[in-house]
Amino acid sequence: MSWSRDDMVRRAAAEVRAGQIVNLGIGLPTEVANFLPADSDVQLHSENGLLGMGPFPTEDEVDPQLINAGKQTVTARPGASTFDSALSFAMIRGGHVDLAILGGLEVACTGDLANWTVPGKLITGMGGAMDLAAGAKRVVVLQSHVAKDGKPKLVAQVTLPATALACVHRVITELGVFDVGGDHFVCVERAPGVGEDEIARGTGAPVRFG
Amino acid sequence: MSWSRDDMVRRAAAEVRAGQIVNLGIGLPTEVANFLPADSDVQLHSENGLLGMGPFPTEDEVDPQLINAGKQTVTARPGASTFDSALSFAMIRGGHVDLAILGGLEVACTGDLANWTVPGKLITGMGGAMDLAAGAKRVVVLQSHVAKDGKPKLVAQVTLPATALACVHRVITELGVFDVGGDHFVCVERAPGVGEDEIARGTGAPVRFG
Amino acid sequence: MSAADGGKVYATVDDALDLLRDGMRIMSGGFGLSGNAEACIEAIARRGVKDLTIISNNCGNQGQGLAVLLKNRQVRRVVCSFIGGNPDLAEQYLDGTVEVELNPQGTFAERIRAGGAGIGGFYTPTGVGTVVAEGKEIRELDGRQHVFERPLRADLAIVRAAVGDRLGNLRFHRTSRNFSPLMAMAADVTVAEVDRLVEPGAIDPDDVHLPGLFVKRVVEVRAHKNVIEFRTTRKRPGAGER
Amino acid sequence: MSAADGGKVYATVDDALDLLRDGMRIMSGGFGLSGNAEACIEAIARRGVKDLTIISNNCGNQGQGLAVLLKNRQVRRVVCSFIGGNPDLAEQYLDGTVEVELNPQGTFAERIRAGGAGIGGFYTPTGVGTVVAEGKEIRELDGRQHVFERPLRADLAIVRAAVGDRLGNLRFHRTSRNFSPLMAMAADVTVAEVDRLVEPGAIDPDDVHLPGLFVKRVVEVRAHKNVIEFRTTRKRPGAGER
Repeated sequence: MSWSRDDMVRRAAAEVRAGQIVNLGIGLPTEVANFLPADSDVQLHSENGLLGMGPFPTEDEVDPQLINAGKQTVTARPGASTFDSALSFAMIRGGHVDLAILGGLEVACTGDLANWTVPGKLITGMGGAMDLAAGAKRVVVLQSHVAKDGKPKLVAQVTLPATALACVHRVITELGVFDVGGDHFVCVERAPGVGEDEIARGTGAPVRFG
Repeated sequence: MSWSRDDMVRRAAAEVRAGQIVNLGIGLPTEVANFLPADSDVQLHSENGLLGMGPFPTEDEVDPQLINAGKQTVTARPGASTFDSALSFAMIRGGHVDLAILGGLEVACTGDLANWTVPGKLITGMGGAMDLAAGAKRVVVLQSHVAKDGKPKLVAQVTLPATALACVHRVITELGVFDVGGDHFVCVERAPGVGEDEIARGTGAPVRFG
Repeated sequence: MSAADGGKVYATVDDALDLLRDGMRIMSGGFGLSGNAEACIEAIARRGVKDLTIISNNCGNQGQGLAVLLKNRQVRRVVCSFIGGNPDLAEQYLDGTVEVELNPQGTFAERIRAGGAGIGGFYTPTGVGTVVAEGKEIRELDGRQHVFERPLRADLAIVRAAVGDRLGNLRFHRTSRNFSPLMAMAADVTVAEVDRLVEPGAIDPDDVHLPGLFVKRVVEVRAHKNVIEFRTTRKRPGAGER
Repeated sequence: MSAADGGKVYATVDDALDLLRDGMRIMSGGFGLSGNAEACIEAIARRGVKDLTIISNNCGNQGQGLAVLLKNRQVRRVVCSFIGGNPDLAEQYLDGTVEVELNPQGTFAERIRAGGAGIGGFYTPTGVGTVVAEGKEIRELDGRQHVFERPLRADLAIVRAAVGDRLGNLRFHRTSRNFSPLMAMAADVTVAEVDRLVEPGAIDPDDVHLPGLFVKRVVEVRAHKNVIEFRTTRKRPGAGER
């Protein structure tokens, strides 16, 4: 039985180490915050200019000028700081963000990532995705193992426009946890009841099982 | 009769226009501040990270952590701001400083400036001189017309190591006020009693009198 | 206090924006609809100047903010990083009436900073191996590939700040700072609309976010819509933590 | 509160600087003797580590500050912008025991910022036609000559701040900010000595000068010499204005 969405998010939360600076991408990765201990000394970075992001506000805490990169209202934890976008991306590009957990469309076993656009679909722009993928010290991708049409999303080479090359360290899908290995993926964890065959069938690159 | 030091400084102060952002070099140029009206809306920029520099402090106002680029204790006027050195030099390099009044060793009629080092003498470093010379929107040099040995300091080509090329707009000496003209200087003002001959003799480049 | 007295304070945004003209390059601070110079944007819409180049992380959203200028067909070109949730821009981009130049957000911020700081260009690892690098110089530095990026400048920047003094010193509130200080550095003229106008000295020198020399015109604008794109909330603590 | 609890707060500068080793590249904030991390400098002198590269606008002055490390013969190389008024450095530079690399001050600041911001290099008009440009690439951009400059990084940065919290968030006092925030960004480890240590939240998010992620170790140091190089004063107003 493969992991549920919540299982995946919980597994992604387990990637976070004490004291780390973590950036959570828009969408599913944002939910990782819900699975961090309330007294965690992890600090969440939001690339629109906030370090020490807290949970969503209560109704009376809502501040229209305190938002995350997904434009959702958020709060600032004690010890938070605000800053301009040049400094915010200096943090990312300069390697000061320990971990970015991002969504993905395709991840290659070389670490190449495609997650910002699909040719033929309405273009939305890369926002901060390319900076995060290229700049974070460690990049973990949280995505489904295969596309809706069954096409593998863990591949030998990305077919969609790249976000950054050789940037991904680990991919978490509903089937398990996979590290990039150059010309293959290494399956470091399988979801309960998921067989090696099922993984191999759904993956567009060789998979080694550790 | 040529100008006194004070006359020269006063003449340099007349270069300052209302509302300008002005940086005064170390030494004689620093004294220009004494000749600006007390209610002036001019703002003095000190490259160590202060805009809106005020006069020297009274004894009880002295703050060891509030200094100018010459490491003298100063004050901050109402509306002053402090900032880091990257932003301070972004102001200079980015053309946000309207006027720099600097000391000089040699100025060429091409606008080239030498004011930071003399070969064979103890090296002190350029500090912010190269940035100010290259970055300020207008550069006025305040210096003696000739060196102690009588050698002209307004020249056709600088012989000392350059601070920046084609950067000086105007030179103020004890003999008068001179604009750079490419292959000549233009004397726009003579100190009282100073003749054209005296200026021509003391200048190492052609001088036109306006 | 007005332009007439040689100062920076203007009575209305329309006065402060008397310099608007067709074809201008305008930088606009804010992230999505948050922290926008709302009154300035409305004034630009009122004036109806055309063929504008808008340099802004987004170009409005959901038909609001800068998207009003798109609806009015005042925009020719948008330089930005993200255009999702902006049907007006999508439509005009697809029908070819508006050009869009997409930048990685960090590259976008750094290009604007470079424009304001007199930096002629810089190398960044962001964008290597992507469409962003197409046609640009690639250079290996310290064993890593970098893309060469050029500065961005504008004729005008419009920003919103929480507090401003008569000398143009600004403080921003929370995440509304974003691109605004950088844009103020990179534009020939910056107009700041401030929630509260104060006298010089009311902001301690150490508390200034953007020194006044970067701001040419200041207008007090007390009321803002403060549009929220996604109002996400949690229950009060005790009533079940999020 | 100590390193042992996984936090950033150390009891003494000696504890915080347990990572010192010969040959280190050390950035030191401050302008002349103002705003120096005095206690950290003393601790480096006590430890006696050698062959240091000091990256600092000056390298002490008048026998004080970082000049103590020069007196101790702990320094092999200095990267700086100004060395006037520093007889120790002049002497060791002339006798060839210390290398000196001079940078225009703005280029120096920008190189450090680039080091912290992941910028591989940048072009600046400062230094064109001077000794600074010798051996460096010159490139014309927008009709103006520029010099190519590379980032500066260090193993360790030592900075002094007025206030710091347990997460490393810092506030600086007046002109003591100078290079310190940039250096904190550009070093593998930054040790901040703070006049006053406070709890997280005591500094409002909008009032933080340097976000805590750039600071790995914090020590409260209440007493500083606060050396003044040129104590210039005026008479009290009324007793004759300067």
